[in-house]
Amino acid sequence: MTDTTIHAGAAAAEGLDRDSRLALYRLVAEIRTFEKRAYDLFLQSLVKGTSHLSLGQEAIAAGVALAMRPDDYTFCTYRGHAHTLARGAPMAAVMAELLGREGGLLAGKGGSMHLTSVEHGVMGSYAIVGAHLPIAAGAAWSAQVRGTGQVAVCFFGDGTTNIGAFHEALNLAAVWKLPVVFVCENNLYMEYTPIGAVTAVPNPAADRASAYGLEPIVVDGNDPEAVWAVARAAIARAREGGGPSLIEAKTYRHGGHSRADPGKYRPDEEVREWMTRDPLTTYRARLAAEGVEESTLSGIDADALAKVDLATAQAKDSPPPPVALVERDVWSDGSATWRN
Amino acid sequence: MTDTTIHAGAAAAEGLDRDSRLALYRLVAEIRTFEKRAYDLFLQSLVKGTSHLSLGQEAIAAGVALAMRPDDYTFCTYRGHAHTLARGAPMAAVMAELLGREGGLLAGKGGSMHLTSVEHGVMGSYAIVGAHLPIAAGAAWSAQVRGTGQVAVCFFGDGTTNIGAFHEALNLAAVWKLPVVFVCENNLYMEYTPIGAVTAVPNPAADRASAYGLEPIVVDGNDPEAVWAVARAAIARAREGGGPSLIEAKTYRHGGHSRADPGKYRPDEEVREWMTRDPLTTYRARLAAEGVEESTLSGIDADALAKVDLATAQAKDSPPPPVALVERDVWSDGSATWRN
Amino acid sequence: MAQLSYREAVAAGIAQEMERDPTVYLIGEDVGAAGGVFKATVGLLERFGPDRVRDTPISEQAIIGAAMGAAMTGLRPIAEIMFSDFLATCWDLVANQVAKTRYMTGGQVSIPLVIRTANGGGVRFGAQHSQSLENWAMAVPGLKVVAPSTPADVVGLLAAAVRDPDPVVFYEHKSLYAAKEEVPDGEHVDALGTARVLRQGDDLTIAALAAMVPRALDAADRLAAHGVFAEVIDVRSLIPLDTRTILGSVRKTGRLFTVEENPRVLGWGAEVASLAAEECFDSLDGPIVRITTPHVPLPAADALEDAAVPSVERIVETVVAGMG
Amino acid sequence: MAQLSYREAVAAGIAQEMERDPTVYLIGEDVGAAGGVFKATVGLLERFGPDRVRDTPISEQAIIGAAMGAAMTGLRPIAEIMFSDFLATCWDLVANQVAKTRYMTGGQVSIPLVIRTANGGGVRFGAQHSQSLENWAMAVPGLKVVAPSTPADVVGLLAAAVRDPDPVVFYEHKSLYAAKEEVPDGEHVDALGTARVLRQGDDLTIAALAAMVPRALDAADRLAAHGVFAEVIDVRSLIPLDTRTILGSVRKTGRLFTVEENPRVLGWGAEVASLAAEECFDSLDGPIVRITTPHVPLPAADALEDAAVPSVERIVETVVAGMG
Ligand SMILES: Cc1ncc(C[n+]2csc(CCOP(=O)(O)OP(=O)(O)O)c2C)c(N)n1
Ligand SMILES: Cc1ncc(C[n+]2csc(CCOP(=O)(O)OP(=O)(O)O)c2C)c(N)n1
Ligand SMILES: [Mg+2]
Ligand SMILES: [Mg+2]
Repeated sequence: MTDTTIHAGAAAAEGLDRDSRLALYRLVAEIRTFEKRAYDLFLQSLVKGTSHLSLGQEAIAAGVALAMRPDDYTFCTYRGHAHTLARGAPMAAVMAELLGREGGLLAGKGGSMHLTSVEHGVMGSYAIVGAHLPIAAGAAWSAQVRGTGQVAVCFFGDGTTNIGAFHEALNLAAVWKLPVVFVCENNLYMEYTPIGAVTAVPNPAADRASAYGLEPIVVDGNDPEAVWAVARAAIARAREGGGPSLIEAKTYRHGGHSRADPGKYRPDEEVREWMTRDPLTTYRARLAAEGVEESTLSGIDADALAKVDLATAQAKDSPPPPVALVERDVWSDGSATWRN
Repeated sequence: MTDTTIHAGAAAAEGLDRDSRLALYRLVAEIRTFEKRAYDLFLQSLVKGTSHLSLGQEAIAAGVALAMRPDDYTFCTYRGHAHTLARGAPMAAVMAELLGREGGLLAGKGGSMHLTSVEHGVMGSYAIVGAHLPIAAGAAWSAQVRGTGQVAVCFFGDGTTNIGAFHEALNLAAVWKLPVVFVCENNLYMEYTPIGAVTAVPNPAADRASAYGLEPIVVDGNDPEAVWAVARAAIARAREGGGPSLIEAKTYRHGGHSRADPGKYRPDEEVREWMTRDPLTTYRARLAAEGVEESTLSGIDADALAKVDLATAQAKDSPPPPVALVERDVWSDGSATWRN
Repeated sequence: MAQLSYREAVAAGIAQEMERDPTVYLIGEDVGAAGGVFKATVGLLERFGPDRVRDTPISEQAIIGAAMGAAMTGLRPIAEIMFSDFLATCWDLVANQVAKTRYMTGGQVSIPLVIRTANGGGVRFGAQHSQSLENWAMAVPGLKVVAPSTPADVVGLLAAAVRDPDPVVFYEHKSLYAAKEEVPDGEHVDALGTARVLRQGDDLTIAALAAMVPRALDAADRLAAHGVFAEVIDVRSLIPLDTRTILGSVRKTGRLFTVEENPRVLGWGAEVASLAAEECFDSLDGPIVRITTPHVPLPAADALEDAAVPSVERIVETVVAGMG
Repeated sequence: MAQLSYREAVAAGIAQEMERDPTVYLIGEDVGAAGGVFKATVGLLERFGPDRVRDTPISEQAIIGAAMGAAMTGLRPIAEIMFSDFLATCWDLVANQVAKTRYMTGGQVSIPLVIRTANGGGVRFGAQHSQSLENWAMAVPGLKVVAPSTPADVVGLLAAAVRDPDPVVFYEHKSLYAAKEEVPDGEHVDALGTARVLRQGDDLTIAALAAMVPRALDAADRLAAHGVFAEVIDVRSLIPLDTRTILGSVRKTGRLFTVEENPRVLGWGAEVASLAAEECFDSLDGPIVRITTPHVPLPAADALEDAAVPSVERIVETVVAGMG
C-alpha cells in the first residue's frame, strides 16, 4: 500500500455516528454470512453455474453503499452479490437466483453473474470484463442531462484496468464531467494471475488516474469507514458537477476466484498476512474497542445468520423456472418473436 | 507545446552529418511533392477512393525513417503514404495503388489506406483507428523472441489515444518490455473535431505515458532533426532491451483530414501560425542558413519533382487490375476457395 | 412533398424525433459541428444544441456503452458508429451487452436505443470501410435490424426505430446517401418488421436489401424484356423479418433469388433461403439462388469493387440461367 | 493408444506442435501457471517455459494483435480467448485485421495463427459465457473455422490448424472438455475442410457440430428403433466447408436436418441449408429443417438452459414429425 492510502482516521474525523457505524457493520456481517452460505450451497451442487464471492472484500460494498443515495445507480461485475445486497435487494431473491429458481431476482435467467435489481438502483452485473464501465458512464450521462443529481457507481477489479473499455470510459467520463465514481477493488489477482505480472504500474487504477486528469485515490479497502469516507467525498463531488473519480481500494479475497478454486497460487505468507486484516473481524474489534457492547455486535451477527437462513430456506423452496421463460423477455413486449 | 518539447538543438548536438541532413531534407521534399501530386490527382478524380495526406507532417516520417534499420518494421495508418515512401517503397507503385491500378503496391486491392511493402519493412497501413498498435506490439514480440534486434515503429494520430486498443497495446508492450516505438503524430485534430474537445489531458499521448510506466516524450514534429534525435534514442533503447517508448510529435496538417476536405473548421489564426512552421520551408531555410548551398537544395527539389513526375506517368500508364484478382489471395495458396 | 436526399432524410428523421421527444439525444464522432462525415447530421447541432448533439472521442465502446447506460435510465439515444466496419471495435457492447441485458435481467430493463451506421461499398474505400454487415447484427438475438433503401424509408424507419422500446441497428448505405426522392410532408413514421413489394411478378421472387434494391428493380425491368416477370421485394427489416410477405411471394412465384451485397457465406439471404427451403418446400419450382459478393474482403480499386458486388447484369444473367 | 479427455487432448495437440516447431508460441489469460481456466493447457508452461507459454493481461485486443503481428513476422502463435463470447471484445482484430490483411496487401503477408476459444453452453454460465459463435467467424472471409467434437479430432485438427498458413479460429466446446476417448499414439495430424460421416443411413442426413454431434448420434440410434435411418455427419470444419461430403449425403438421402446449438437465425446451418436448397434441389424429398436453440440469449438456470438447447428428444421428435 502506498503513502497516499487513506485509512479510517479520515472517516472518523468526518464523524460517522454510532448508528451509521452499526449499519456498516451489519452490512459487512450480512454479506459475509451470505457469501459463506453461497459457498456451502455451491459445494452442495445447489448453485449450478459459477459464482464469484466477495469474501474478504465486504468492506468496499458496505462502505460505498452507505454513502449512496437511494436513487443512485450501482453497476457490478460477476462478483456482484455483495453490491447487490448492500443496496437492499431482497436476499431470498438473490439466493434463489444463485440456485436458478423461479423466485430468483431474474427468475433464473441471469444466475450469479448477472444480479440486477433496478428497484434498488442495481442496474446490472456484467460478466465480460470492462463492458460496464462505459455503461455506467452512460447512466451518469443520463443523470447529468436529466438533472436529477443521481450518481453512478461502478465496481470492477484490478485486472479490468488493462482492458480497452476501461480507458475509453474513463476518458469519456472525464471529458463530459460525468457524475460517475469508478471503484477498483484491487484484490491483487485476476483469476489466477497476480496483477503485478501483467500491469505496467504498481497501482493499476490509481497510477492511471492522471491519464484522465483525475487525482489518484487509494484507500484501505478492508476498512469500511475509510471506504465510506472516500466514497462520500467522491459521490458528493460527482453530485455537485465536479465530475468523475477513480478510487482504488486495496483488498484481498479470502478464497479463490470462482466456484471451488482453492486459490493455491497465492503464497501462504501473503494469505496469512491478509487474513489478519479481515474486514469483518478487524471492524468488529475496532467497534468493540471503541465502546460498542459485545451484545450489540453479537446481536447483529445473529440477525445476519437468521436472515441468511431464512433466505436460504425460501430460495430452496422456490421451484425451477417454467421453461416458457426461455422465450420471454427478449423484447419489451415480453416476447421473443423475430418474425411474423 | 510544453516545456518538455525537444527541439532541434538536441539533434544538432548529437551530430547529424551533412549527408544525413541532406537525406532528411530529400525525404521531406519528396513526400511533400508526392502528397501535393496525390491531391491534384484526387481533384482530377484519378484517385477513386479516399486519401489522407501528410502535407505538413512530413518531418515525422522523414526523421523516424532515417533513424531506423532496414529490417525494422513500420506500421502505419490510412495516413501512410509518407511513412511508406520514407522506408523506400517504390514511388510509382505507391502512386499506382492510389489510382487503383494493376501496378500498384497491392495491385489495387488495398488503395491509399492500406499501403504495405513488406520488402521495405512496411508491414501495413491500417484504416481502423487503434488496431495496429497491438499488431505492432506483436511484431516487436516476435523480434524479441527471435532475437533479431529488430524494432517495430507504430505511427498513429492524437485521436487514436482515446481508443481502447491504444491502452491495451501500451500496457502489454510495457509489461513484456517489447522493442516497439509508438509515435503519436499530434496534428491537433481527429477528422474535424479538435482533440482537446474530447481528451481528458492536454497532451493526449505524453500525458498518458506514466500510465504505462513510461517517460513522457514530446517533440517538435515539424523539425526533422528533433524527430530523428528522439526516434534514434527510442529505437536504440528498444533494440538494447530497454522496452517501448511513446513519443508525441506535435504537428499540423496543411490541408483537410481526407479527400477534398478544406479543413474550414480550423481557426484562420491557428492555420496561419502553423504555416509559419512548415517543416519543409523551415528546414530548408535552416540548412541554407547553416551553409548548404542553394544549388544543392534546389537540386534536391528538382529531383523530387522529377521523381514524382515519373512515378505519376508510370502509375497512369498502368492498367486497371484484372478482375480475376477479386478472387485471389484470401488464402496463402493464392485462392479464395472456402468449400470443395 | 419535399425532395430529400437519403443523407438529408437521415437528418430530417432525427430532427423529427428530437423535436417530438426531448429524451432523444445524438452522439458520435464528428456528428455535431461537422454535421457528420457523410453530412447526414447537418444542422442538428445548430437546431438542438451541444447538449443533445454531442461529439465524442474515437471511443466506439464508450459511445455504445454511454448510449446503453443512458437508454436504461430514461433517455432514447441515437448513437452513430461512423462506418459499420467499426461495429467490430464495440461488438462486445453491441452483441453481448445491448442485445442481452434485457433478457439476462429477466426483463427488468429496456434499452430503447438506435445505433446508426454507414454500411456497404461502392465508394472504393477497401476492405475495412466497405462491408455490408447486416448479417452480424441479424445473428444476435436481442437486436432489431433495419436497412432502408430510399429517403422516405430512411425517415419512416428511423422514426420507428427511435420509438421502438428495443435496440435497433440502423444500417444506412453509403452509396445511397446522394439518392433523392420525394418524402411525405409532416410527421412520417413507418413500421419495423415490414418488407415491401416494389414490383409485382409471377415468375420469381427477388429479395433485395439497401443498395441492391435499385439494382434488383433494374434487373427486373430487363428481365421483363426477356419475358420473365420478377416480383421484387425490398426486405427493409431483417429483424423482425417479414416472412409473411417474403415467403408469401415465394409461394406464389415458386422461385426465390436473393440479391446480397455481403460476401457469400451466411449473408442475410442464407436465413431467408433456409426459411423458404423449410416453409415453402411444396411451392418451390427450382433451386433457391443467392446472388452475392464472392466470399472475399472487398477490394479497393474501382474495377475490382465493381466486379465483386452483384451488378444488374449479373442479376439478370443469374436469373435467366436459373430459370432455365 | 492413450485415453485422453478432450481437455487433455488440447494440451497434447499444442505440445505436439510446440515440440515439432520452435516458432509455435502460446499466449492468453491464465494459460501458463494456472494451466488454463478449463485446465486445457496444463503442463505446457513447465514443459516449454515462460517464454513460449505466456500469461497476458485481460486485454483481448492486445492478445490477438500480438499474435497477428508475430504471425506476420515469423512466429506461429496460438492465442487463447478464454470464452468465445469474448471474441466480441477483440472482434475488430479478428474480423477486420487478421482476416483481411492478407487480401488487402495483395498477398504480401501470411498470418499463420490459431485462435483457440471455449465455446458453447451446458455449464449454466448464462448469456455472456455460453454462446455458440461459430457463425460469427464463418461469416468473415479470410478465417478458417474448426469445431471438433472428440479428443482425437482435437489433437488432429489442432495440429492441422497450427500447420495451416492461414488464420484458424478453433472452437473448443466447454461441455465436451471432460469427454474421454482413445487418441492415436505418435504424431497425429488431421485435415481441415473435412467433414466425417459417423453413421451411414439412407433416409435422411443429420449434420451436426461439436456438442450436438453426440446428441445427433443418440437421436439416430433412437430413430433407427423407429425404422428411420439417419446418416450422421460431423461437420467439423465450417471453413473450408466439406460440401462434397455433406451435399453428397443429402443427394443420397433426400432430406437434410441440421442440429445447431446456436440461436435460430443465421447459424452455420443456414449456410448448409441454403447450399442444399440451391445445389441439391432435384434430390430433395422434403423441407430442409434446422433444429436450433430458439432465437434468444442463453438463460442461466439449468432447467432453462436444458430447455433451450436441442436435446436428443427434440431431435428425434423433429425428425419424426418432419419425415411425416
Ligand atoms: C473480456 C473478458 N476477458 C476475460 C474474462 C474472464 N475473467 C473473468 S473474471 C477475470 C478476472 C478479473 O480480474 P479482476 O478484474 O481483478 O476482478 P476480480 O475477479 O479479481 O474481482 C477474468 C480474466 C472475462 N470475463 N471477460
Ligand atoms: C475505430 C475507428 N473509428 C473511427 C474511424 C474514422 N476515422 C478515421 S481517421 C479518424 C480521425 C483519426 O484522428 P487521429 O488519430 O488524430 O489521426 P489523424 O487522421 O489526425 O492523422 C477517424 C475518426 C476509424 N477509422 N476507426
Ligand atoms: Mg482482481
Ligand atoms: Mg489527428
